[in-house]
Amino acid sequence: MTGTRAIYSQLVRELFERLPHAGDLGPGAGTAVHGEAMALDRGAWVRFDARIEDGRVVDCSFRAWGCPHTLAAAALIASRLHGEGIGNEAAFDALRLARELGAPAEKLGRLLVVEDALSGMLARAHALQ
Amino acid sequence: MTGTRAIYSQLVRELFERLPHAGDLGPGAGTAVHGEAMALDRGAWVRFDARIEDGRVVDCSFRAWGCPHTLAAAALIASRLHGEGIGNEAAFDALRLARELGAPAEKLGRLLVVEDALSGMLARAHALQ
Amino acid sequence: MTTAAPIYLDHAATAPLDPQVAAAICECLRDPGLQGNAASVHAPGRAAAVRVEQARAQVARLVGAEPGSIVFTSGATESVNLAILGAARAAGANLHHLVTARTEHRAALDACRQLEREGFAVSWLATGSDGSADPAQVASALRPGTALVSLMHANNETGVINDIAAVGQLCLERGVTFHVDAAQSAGKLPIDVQAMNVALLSFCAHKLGGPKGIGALYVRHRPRPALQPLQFGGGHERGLRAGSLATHQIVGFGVACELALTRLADDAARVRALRERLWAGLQAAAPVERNGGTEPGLPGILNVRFPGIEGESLLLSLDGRLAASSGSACSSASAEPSYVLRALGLSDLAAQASLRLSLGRATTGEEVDRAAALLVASVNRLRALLPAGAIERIA
Amino acid sequence: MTTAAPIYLDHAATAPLDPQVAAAICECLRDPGLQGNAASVHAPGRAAAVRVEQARAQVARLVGAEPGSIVFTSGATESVNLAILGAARAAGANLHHLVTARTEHRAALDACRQLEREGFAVSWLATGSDGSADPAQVASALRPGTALVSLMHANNETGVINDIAAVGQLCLERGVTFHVDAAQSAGKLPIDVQAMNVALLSFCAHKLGGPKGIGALYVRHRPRPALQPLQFGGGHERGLRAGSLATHQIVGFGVACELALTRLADDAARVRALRERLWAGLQAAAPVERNGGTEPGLPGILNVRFPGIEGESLLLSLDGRLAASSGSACSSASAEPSYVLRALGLSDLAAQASLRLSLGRATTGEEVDRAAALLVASVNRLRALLPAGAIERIA
Ligand SMILES: Cc1ncc(COP(=O)(O)O)c(C=O)c1O
Ligand SMILES: Cc1ncc(COP(=O)(O)O)c(C=O)c1O
Repeated sequence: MTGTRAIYSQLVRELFERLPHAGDLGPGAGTAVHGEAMALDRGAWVRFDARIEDGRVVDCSFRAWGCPHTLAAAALIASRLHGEGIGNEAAFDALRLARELGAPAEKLGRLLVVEDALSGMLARAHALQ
Repeated sequence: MTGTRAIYSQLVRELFERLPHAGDLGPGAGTAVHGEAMALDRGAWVRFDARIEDGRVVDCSFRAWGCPHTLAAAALIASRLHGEGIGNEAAFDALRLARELGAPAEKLGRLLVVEDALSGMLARAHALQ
Repeated sequence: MTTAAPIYLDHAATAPLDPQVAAAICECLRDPGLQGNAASVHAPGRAAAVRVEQARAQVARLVGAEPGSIVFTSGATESVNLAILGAARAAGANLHHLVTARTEHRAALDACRQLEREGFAVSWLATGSDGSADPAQVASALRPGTALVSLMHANNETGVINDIAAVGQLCLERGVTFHVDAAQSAGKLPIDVQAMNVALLSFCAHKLGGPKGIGALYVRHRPRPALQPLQFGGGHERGLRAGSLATHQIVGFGVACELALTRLADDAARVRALRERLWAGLQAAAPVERNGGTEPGLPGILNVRFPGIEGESLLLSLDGRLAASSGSACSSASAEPSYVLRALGLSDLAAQASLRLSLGRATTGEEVDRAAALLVASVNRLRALLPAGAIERIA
Repeated sequence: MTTAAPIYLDHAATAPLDPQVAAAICECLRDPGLQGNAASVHAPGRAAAVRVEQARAQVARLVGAEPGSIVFTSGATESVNLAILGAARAAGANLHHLVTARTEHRAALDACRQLEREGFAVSWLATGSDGSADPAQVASALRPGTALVSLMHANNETGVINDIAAVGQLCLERGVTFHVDAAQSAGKLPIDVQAMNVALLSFCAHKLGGPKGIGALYVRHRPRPALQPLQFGGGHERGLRAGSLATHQIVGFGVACELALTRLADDAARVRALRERLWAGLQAAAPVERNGGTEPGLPGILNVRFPGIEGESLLLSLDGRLAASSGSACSSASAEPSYVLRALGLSDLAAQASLRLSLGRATTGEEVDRAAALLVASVNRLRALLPAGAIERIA
């Protein structure tokens, strides 16, 4: 087992410390959508929940099991989506996440799980339009 | 090269420090005899000189090239012979010297050179009787 | 930001230097009379050699050996390699078989793998679900061509103890050389190489309060196992280990062994009690499981499993406040799930949900209580954000 | 009885620890934040790793290397063995030949002899009467199957320097791995592994004011020579050298290298001048000869021969007052005449009449004058009791 020698970037450390938007959606208006992806063998399990109203993400939250990069990536996405218009969301693919978080290459597999959960939720959100 | 790890006995250190009877015989009465043995390959070269009067060793000295055990053995013998009656000399063979001086086994070859030089001198002394 | 020093519960990776040992090393480093090479015949060399030999006697006493049977090395890794590679390579032409267990330290595993590349056959024993190697299994693995049996005394991840005396008896009867990796147990458990019929025993200073970078291999006198050295170059250490001796390191090792022997029983009782207090405190983070059984085991090791928790995230949660290991620090270059926990029957996920907490002489009750509180809080925080069903799936 | 500390002129066996290095080591040993294992991910582990990497950069700079090409070992003996055994054993199936010289240190000689036992062929070059290996001879010893050329930079007994850059160029052209034993020269002579085209370079801390028990092997990045490790067990040091890193030892090594590099030119000039002052003082014991020529050579080594003198008796005469070596301290288990001096053409007797006086940074002019006076008195005393003709026969 043992941890990796990866030094976590400042951004990962900050996000991990606070983990904004972790847990469940608060009560509120709009239509709830979610997306979930799980790859236990790769070491990640992520679920996003959002509430959509008038084509905007009015609330967003995540739940996750995984390493600090996985949790930080999920928190980063949930924070960015909040208040965003559907169709305007930035492209949160695994490579971009890895770059932004300064994650080492061996974490890509897990960040793909984050990407998958997000794609699933966004697909449902788009379907609402 | 390098020295040996032998720890010198107290007796060897004392004899080596003073080297009693080293050098030449003083002026005096009696008949001069000597004995010399050299084995450069074994690391020793020893010469004893003595003056014999009325069957006694009235003076004795040595010259030597060799390790501390060799020099100490020669000095020990010269001291003991001094004043001794010919025929009464203790048996100074190499094994006895090694025991008395606490010399390690690998020094026996050199102590044999000391023994040889002594025997040579004593043979001449006996011949005088 | 946490500014207080973290609670150190990683003594199995390396123990902090005992202050008495630090004092002895620094005195030695600064003594103008001890700067010589212990191999030199002059006064400063002999003074260094005297200190080396005093320390050799202290080190030997810890394991019930004669001073002349101790060979100084750079650590347990070197000792283990010298024993395993050395004994195998020096063994007769028709002795091409070794017996070891799958839960050994990487030093032993990798040395045995190297021997496989050199043409040796290795019997890799599976341990029982309690984590220990069964002497009966060792017995049935022995062949006429067996050169060596190598087993650890206590496991570095779980603290599980092997029955060394039983295997020693067996090897004695069968005339097989027996090597024991005692890196974790030396100074923690009583060791008597004679009574245990051990031919070769490896240990090091830094696990028992001594300095890093110095270890020892006990090499029995009679019968003396043949060993091919790992490094050559002059007659140091009975021809088994060339290289100038590090006087200060050896002096520190000696003092550490002497302290460890004096305090062994007291330390063991104290540390064991603290470990149980920690375990009790962790119940507030239930579900929590103990890996590697309870007793007997090394007094200082508690390996626990928190279902639903990912190890790396737990470690980062604790970062700067609690220093522990999600495995053996010696293999932390890799992030693979522990093969030791896997051998106990744990899944990859369960292994990754595990944490090794290792206590030592310096550990206090107050630290243990704070550590438990920290762990409970971190586990609860991480569990609060799990997707539904994760605790059940990841255990 | 002499009570004053002896004059230490045995720096080539081991140099006294520089006080700044001692301070750095002791600070490190006592820092609660640096007690972790540098392989651990937690804060105390990372703090140790940071210090290790700082030191690696200091050590690398001394020889003009990148930090990532330095592998820490337990000393020069291990580095030399890792280079020679490691490169030969990892070489291709049809690379079974090595080139080295007869005047190498025992570490290199014995490693090469071990390889002969393993089936390698070794070309043992004779050195010229000046004691150095001739690059042209190296060139003609190379074969299509040559796996390695191993030569020392400066000889530990005579201080004679080999033309490393010339041999490096040769090995580059012929695509042969080149190892240099720089245990005596590191910190004393400028070294640039890149400019010298060296693939592997061994050195250690204790010859240059650092602690005993720590050394380094420079392993070139491109092309990277293949090496089989001596000890296995986890991924430390780029997989080349398993075992927990000794933080305090490495920190001390780093400081020592930094000091040595800063002071290299000044130290060399000062020490060289002191050595010539010593040589001038010894003329009062004429006949006295200098072994190994004059220049160029290591600044600190003066190997002298006193015809008619037996080495062991000379050493005991000086005992407690002057610490010097009648040869390499590293091989003092044996009392055989130096093979290095024999290779210079000296007889056994002449070799036994020789003494290595080695000076270092801590040596003072007053010490040198006292040492000369002591030596002259001792030589004269021993000569006074020689049998007639001995001075002529033993020279
Ligand atoms: C059981 C065991 N053997 C060997 C070692 C290797 O010790 P070192 O890294 O000090 O050489 C360790 C250290 O983790 C260990 O726990
Ligand atoms: C040229 C040379 N190589 C290698 C060594 C071995 O160094 P250590 O004993 O510190 O391992 C020495 C030490 O005497 C040396 O002088």
